Amino acid sequence: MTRGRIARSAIVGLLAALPFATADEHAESVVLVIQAGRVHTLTGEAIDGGAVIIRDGRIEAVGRDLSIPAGARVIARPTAVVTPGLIDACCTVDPEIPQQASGWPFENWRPSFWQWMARQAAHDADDPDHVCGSACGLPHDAGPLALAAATMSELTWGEQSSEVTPHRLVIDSVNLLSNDFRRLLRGGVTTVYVSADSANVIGGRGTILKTGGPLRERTVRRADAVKATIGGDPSRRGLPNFLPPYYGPPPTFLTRRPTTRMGVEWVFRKAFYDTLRARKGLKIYGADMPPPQALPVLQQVLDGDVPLRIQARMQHDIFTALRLAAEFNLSFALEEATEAYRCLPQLKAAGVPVIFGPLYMDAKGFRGRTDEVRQPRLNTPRQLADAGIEFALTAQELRDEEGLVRQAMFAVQNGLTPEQALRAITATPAGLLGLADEVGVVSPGAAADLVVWSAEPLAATSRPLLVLINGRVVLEEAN
Amino acid sequence: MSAGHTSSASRRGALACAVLMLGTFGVAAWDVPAARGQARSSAGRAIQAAAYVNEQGQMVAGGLLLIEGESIAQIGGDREASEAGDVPVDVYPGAVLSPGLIDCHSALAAAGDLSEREHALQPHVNARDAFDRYSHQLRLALVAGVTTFALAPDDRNLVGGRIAICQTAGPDGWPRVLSDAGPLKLSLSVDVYRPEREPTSRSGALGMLREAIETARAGVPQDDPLTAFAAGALPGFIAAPSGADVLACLQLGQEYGVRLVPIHTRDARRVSELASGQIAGVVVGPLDFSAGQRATEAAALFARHGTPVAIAGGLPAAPADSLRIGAALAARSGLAPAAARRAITAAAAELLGVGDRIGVLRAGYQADVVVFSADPLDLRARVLAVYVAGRRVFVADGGPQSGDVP
Amino acid sequence: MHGKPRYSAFVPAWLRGFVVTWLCGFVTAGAVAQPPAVPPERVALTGARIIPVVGAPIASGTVLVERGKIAAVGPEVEIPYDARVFDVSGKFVMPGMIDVHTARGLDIPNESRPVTPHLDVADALDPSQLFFEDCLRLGITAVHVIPANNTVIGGLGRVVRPIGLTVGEMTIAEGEFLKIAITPRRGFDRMLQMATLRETFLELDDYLARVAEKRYEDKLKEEDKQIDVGPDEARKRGRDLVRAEDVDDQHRNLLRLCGGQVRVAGGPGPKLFQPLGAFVYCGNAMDIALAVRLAKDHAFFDRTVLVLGGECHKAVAELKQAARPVVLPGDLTYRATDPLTGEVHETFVPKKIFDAGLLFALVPGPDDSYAERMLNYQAAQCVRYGVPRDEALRAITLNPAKMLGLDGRLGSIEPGKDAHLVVFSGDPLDFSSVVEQVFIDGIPAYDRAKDVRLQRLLSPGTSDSTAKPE
Amino acid sequence: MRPVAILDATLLIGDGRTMERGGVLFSDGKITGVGENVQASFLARKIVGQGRFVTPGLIDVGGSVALRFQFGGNAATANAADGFDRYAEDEIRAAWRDGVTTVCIPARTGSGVGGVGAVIRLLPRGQVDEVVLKREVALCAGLGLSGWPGPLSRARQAEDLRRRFHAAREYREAQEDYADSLKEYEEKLAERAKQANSGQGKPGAGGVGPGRGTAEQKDEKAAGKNEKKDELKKPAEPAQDRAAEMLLRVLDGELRLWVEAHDPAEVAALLDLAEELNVALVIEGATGAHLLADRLAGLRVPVVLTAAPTPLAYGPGPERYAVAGDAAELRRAGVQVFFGSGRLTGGAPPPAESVSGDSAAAPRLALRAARAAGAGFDADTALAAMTGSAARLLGVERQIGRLEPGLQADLVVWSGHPLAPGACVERVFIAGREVYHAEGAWPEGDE
Repeated sequence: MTRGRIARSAIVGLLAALPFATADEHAESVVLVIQAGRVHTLTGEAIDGGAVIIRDGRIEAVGRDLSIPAGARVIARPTAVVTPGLIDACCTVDPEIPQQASGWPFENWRPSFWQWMARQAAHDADDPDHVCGSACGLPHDAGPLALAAATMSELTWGEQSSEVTPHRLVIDSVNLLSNDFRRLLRGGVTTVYVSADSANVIGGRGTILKTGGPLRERTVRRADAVKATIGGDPSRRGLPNFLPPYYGPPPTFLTRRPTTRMGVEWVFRKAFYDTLRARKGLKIYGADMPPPQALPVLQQVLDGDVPLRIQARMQHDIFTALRLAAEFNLSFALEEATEAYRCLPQLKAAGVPVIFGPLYMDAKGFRGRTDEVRQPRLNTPRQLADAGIEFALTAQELRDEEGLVRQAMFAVQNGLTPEQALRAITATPAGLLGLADEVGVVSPGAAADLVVWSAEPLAATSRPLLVLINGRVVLEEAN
Repeated sequence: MSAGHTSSASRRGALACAVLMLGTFGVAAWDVPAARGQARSSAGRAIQAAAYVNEQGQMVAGGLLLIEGESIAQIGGDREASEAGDVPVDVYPGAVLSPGLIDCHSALAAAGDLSEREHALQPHVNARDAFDRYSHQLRLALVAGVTTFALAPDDRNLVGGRIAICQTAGPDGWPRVLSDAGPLKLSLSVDVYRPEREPTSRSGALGMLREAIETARAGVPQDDPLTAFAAGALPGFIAAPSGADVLACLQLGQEYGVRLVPIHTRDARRVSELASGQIAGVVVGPLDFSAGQRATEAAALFARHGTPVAIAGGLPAAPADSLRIGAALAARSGLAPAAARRAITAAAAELLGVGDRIGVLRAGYQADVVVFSADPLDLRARVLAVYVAGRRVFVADGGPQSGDVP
Repeated sequence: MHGKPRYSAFVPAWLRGFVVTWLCGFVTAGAVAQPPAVPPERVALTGARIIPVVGAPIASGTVLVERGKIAAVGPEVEIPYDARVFDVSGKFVMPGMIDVHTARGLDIPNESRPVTPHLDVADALDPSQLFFEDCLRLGITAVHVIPANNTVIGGLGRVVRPIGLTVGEMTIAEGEFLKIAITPRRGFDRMLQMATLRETFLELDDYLARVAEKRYEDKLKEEDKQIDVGPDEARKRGRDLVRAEDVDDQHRNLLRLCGGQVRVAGGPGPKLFQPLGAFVYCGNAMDIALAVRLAKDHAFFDRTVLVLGGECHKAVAELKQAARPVVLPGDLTYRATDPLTGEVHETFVPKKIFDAGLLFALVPGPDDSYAERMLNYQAAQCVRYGVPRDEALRAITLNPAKMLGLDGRLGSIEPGKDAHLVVFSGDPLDFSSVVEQVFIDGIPAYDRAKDVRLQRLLSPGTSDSTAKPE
Repeated sequence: MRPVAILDATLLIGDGRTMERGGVLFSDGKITGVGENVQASFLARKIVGQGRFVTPGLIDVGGSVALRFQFGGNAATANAADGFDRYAEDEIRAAWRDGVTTVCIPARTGSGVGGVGAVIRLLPRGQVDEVVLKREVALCAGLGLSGWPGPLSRARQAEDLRRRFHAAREYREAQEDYADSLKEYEEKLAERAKQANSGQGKPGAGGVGPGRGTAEQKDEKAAGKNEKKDELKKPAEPAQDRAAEMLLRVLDGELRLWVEAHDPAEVAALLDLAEELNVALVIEGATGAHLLADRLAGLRVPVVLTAAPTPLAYGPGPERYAVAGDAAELRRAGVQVFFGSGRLTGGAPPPAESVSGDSAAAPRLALRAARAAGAGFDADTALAAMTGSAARLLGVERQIGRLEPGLQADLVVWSGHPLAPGACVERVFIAGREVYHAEGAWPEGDE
């Protein structure tokens, strides 16, 4: 299991984190008590009529008949339900879209052709007036230019200059000022793991962020797992390289990508193979060499110091992932895993945790345009639970009413118990991120990331009344 | 041989320390025989006006300015023209003396492109080499009061090269390079990303920058702009239009101790407080009349939290008076008038590293003076005359009442 | 009834027959078992927790259906001996939900020409579309299919039930509404949109004047008289002579929109057609006033339903003044970014509209996927943000029925109404409840246990334990 | 509504005059008194204007505040008032912050005729009728502004405009011909009716008598038909062309022709056109128009100066003609000059709002005028060009534009002279209602 390794890297990460760490002048030495109708602790039974005592941003006590410390600020919501802040273990946050620096004055004021194409594509994709599939977004047979353009600027924000970029950090591409964080907060999500996107075979390192609170305290871990993608995405997002020269733009990085699953798998294998060669002091050579900066990171992945995530949707891709991992003795967590229900015994046997989601009957967006989502199942979470596989639910790019809570509700509608569903968006993802007992539970010593709901969190009619991160109220419903 | 060497011996001595610090000056090409013949003697002259802009950017009554050679000998208060002694006096009744305006990021007089796009890291490029001293744009800028501008590599490279500080006129009457040892130019703007070279994304850009800094630090210290930058000795002007870009600058500063000055910043709302005390300054603009409130108030917000602010003019695509337009817009959006005046003079000079030579009217500084008919912030004010390095290079119709006109 | 638009306007009868037969082939291959065409004589749902929408909920009762109509509802209903009894003890029964505004079910939602009042969605409806199957799954029993928002004047909609092999069989009511868009499609000009609308109606006047003139001349010719007056007078005299068949397809629906009565040279002529209403799409708040002005100018204000975009809540005062029914946007929360601070301000639209006392209907979420189309979830969201439960339920049942003029038939469980019933496993506003059975006109149209596609989606994995990754 | 009095302020009347230490009274949306010693009733809300300047609300002649503009269609019948978003509060507030209370929105277009411009009052959430001060100001067109995404020959555009006017004239001739022939036709009809009445029994008159033989009747009918056709043919009505009618209103002098052009060559082409057609022309944008100042003055063509739009193609844009002194130069030649903010958000390139997130661009009218003043334009004339003269140009001088009893109480209180560097808008009143109040403005009198 990867748990120990993850925990180790967590400590390292925590030390290296905090980009704006200065003197901790923001720490409030305040005692806060939240009284609610019910507290889902996730460590045991739910406590009816319980209270949570928070001191210095941490949970001091939770229970039914607690004595309230003198001078404490008491928030009493007798009908409300308290859960830990929700955790999305594979969230997509608005990437920082770089801006034209100088605007008009210089001759390069003009949005590039790429941007324009991508913007058109993006507009088409979210045009609410187009309600039929064929008019949405980029059709399957969209010109290579449109696809490449989409790849270039907006639909992907991963580094495209190489297929193997584990040395790049996702946090650099995350816009910490994005309003997306507020939308996540409104859905009760307090911790997110932002994964690299699927445009590279081996992409950058994800990051763990809190969604609220002072900017300088948002980063939990700057550089976390390396993300690999097995499947069609890396090749789909590129420009097929068999085009006659007059057909496409001038040669770009996009034209030298793998164009098949074989190629994707080859690039993955080659990267780790070269790492092993380099470790032995042998020269590395041949096509698709990983960039030299990637080798130390891949080395750490091989050593288990940096966790690995693999995104794979279809059964045979999951099998490929398992096979490759076995080949290099890697442990990893599986992302997305649409067809996980077809590989339950294998996943169980390999002890691979699954970060499943989003749950859909008809996929949409970029995902819908791939050919990898033909066989979804609505009750996969239930089956994962029945098979005893550790899994978390994720909403990825979905937000607000469709966000993480909705995913859990949808899972419950299709067979998961509410308890299991709640666990899959709190305690389990916390464990997978190496933050067990830090977030995702309401227990003494944990960070006071709490959501106070108007009713049971997985009831369609409930909403967050109050969200706390590190004991600080970051969202409060105006009365 | 440089333009600076044509001045007197004493001037040369006074400049010695600046020379040491700033490295070599211009090159032989600046020595123009035709101009040399017109070089004036070092005899002093005086300018008299009703008020002047002092070092704090405030307008102060009384403006008698004595020039000796290329430098200001005296500036001040309530003195009479007669006190100037036996020197010619240019009298501008009711006028205001301001330091020469400084555009701290421009493409003025650039011969061709200002970026080499083969690779995103071009630290060895120097914008000095793109300076076209015969460009007709220089005169347009000069008559609008711009005496100094930073010729900067454009925003299309992650590390674009070295900024050269140029003047629209010199002591010999010709435009010149004041210093080719300006800050390093970097960029986080969208223009950096190109399909045919690294980086194509922000994580790639910041990653490359980190690698470059780390590589420069790991190597043997040498006379290299990137090494100096990585060591924190040389400031970097970095195109950082959005708030998130400014955050990235703060992050890099925290990680490596590099001195980054965000430029073209258009959004200060959520970062101006964080930036307080963390950066040497920020360059806002260019601003034009169609700039939104968010862009125009950025200067005021940064200034409110104690960050020095300069305003860029965006010459030559922008109108020649865009520096003053930018300052006026910032002033209307809450920047204090004194700070707004400094933003296009002293603050710009300080951020460019030439704050000890130009930018304020102080004895010993180069005599770059613009005579305005009123407060330079007031767009109704006209430029009456411009002096660069003690030499009057422009005078408007109905200029001085006495003194000689070249 | 003359003047009723026929969906077959452009399709010859023989071809129509062919198309329908052809479609049937697909439908029978579909996943949901097609219901029998004839409903059972009597159906009784017993032991149900009934949400009648009109009147108080019944904790345990029976709904009796006779020949497709609800015959009785209540805690104590005598069940005839020949009734087919469905025991739905402990389950919730509510009226079928109504999707009041959608372009799903059409192949292409809009014609590319700007003014197409002569079109009728009936010509494009494809009974075999998965969309209709999903409707059953979601408990939606009536769908108002109408062209989408991208044409200036779209065409005639139609209310259909999601069962049936032909459009005729699906039809609940023929089109009573034209689609009009005040907001131009993206990239098109707003001023031009209004100019087009104005000119369309002016052109209708011109056209009718010419028809009247022609009619008068023809009449004289028939009587073998010579023309005795100039065109203006001829138009006045011909006004009353215009017959329904004189009005061509292009103008018929426009005339019906304006009330169906000929108006030429300032005077009223005969009333030729039943009037049509309009679903007017207003994407922005500024469009409300334009829509109201247009509708009043052309006498269809009383038959107007406003289809709102997210921003329209800003014009709530105007909406209140207009007091017309409104269809809310699928995205119930409106988010606006403050241009200065960059902060997002959120408004929950239904609450605001409810507070203004307007008749409103909810439509499915903005997205195409199954999960987004649950109308009961939309209603649950309304309850989440403070709309009373009854009102939220009405917004997906009775209110849309009222807008469509079908509240005598649909929208509640009351004796005499069409038997559109949905059986939920639990409270419909609880997300975990699922639709178990659907009855449309008494026909058991859907049974979750027999939903092949859903069952497949819920089937256990087909993972082959012998397959190994290596 | 409680009357309001602003006392002891410097009044800039709006026609170039200044009144030191004057007062303005207004109630019920109208100005009731202006003068050095106006008497405020004890009921009035008094605002002490010490050191403050009061101007009429500025008029952005040629702006785009809250205009939901896409590529204009080539539709003369479109109206800019339909494109004004009364609910675009952010943009409207940005305009107030700059002292602008009224905007003339031309129905701009890339090229060709865009529609009819309107004068809009920036009332907060006002009803349509209140907001639209004047629905038809001028027929608007653009020249040389398209070219993206598909390039169009700029040379063709002026010629196209010219042809449209000529086509409109032809249309009128056709209409007049029709009217003439219709009259003739009707007269003949009347004559025939008279004849028919007088000679009831005359054979061969074509009247229908009962009891004729069928064959005979047929023959006669046929003959009669032929006869009818020969003698009395209903004239064919030409198809109605509302766009041409709109153009005719320009030719008749009812509407001005308002053209946006940013290139001296195009301005020259327009002047030729105006001379040829004898229409009242307004040129908006007018980058480089100062090169043609004398011709403009000779033809009495007013000029609305707006910034050159972002260039639509690579290469030197019209901004190469932009000089700060153009206003002054035009004025010296005797041209009437006005100031507008132009296309604030820019029409042509794909929307950039997602990138910059800054849609609250402001008109900056006062600063634009100040800059012109710096280059030699008379400051008082500049103020009038944004208030009184502008109202006269737009034909709304009876409602707004000056501080004068009887006019609408649209006024702005500035912390300093509007053209001075640090001057800020402190209060804005529209129709007597205070719609904007800057934070930290000075304490009031006896409030």
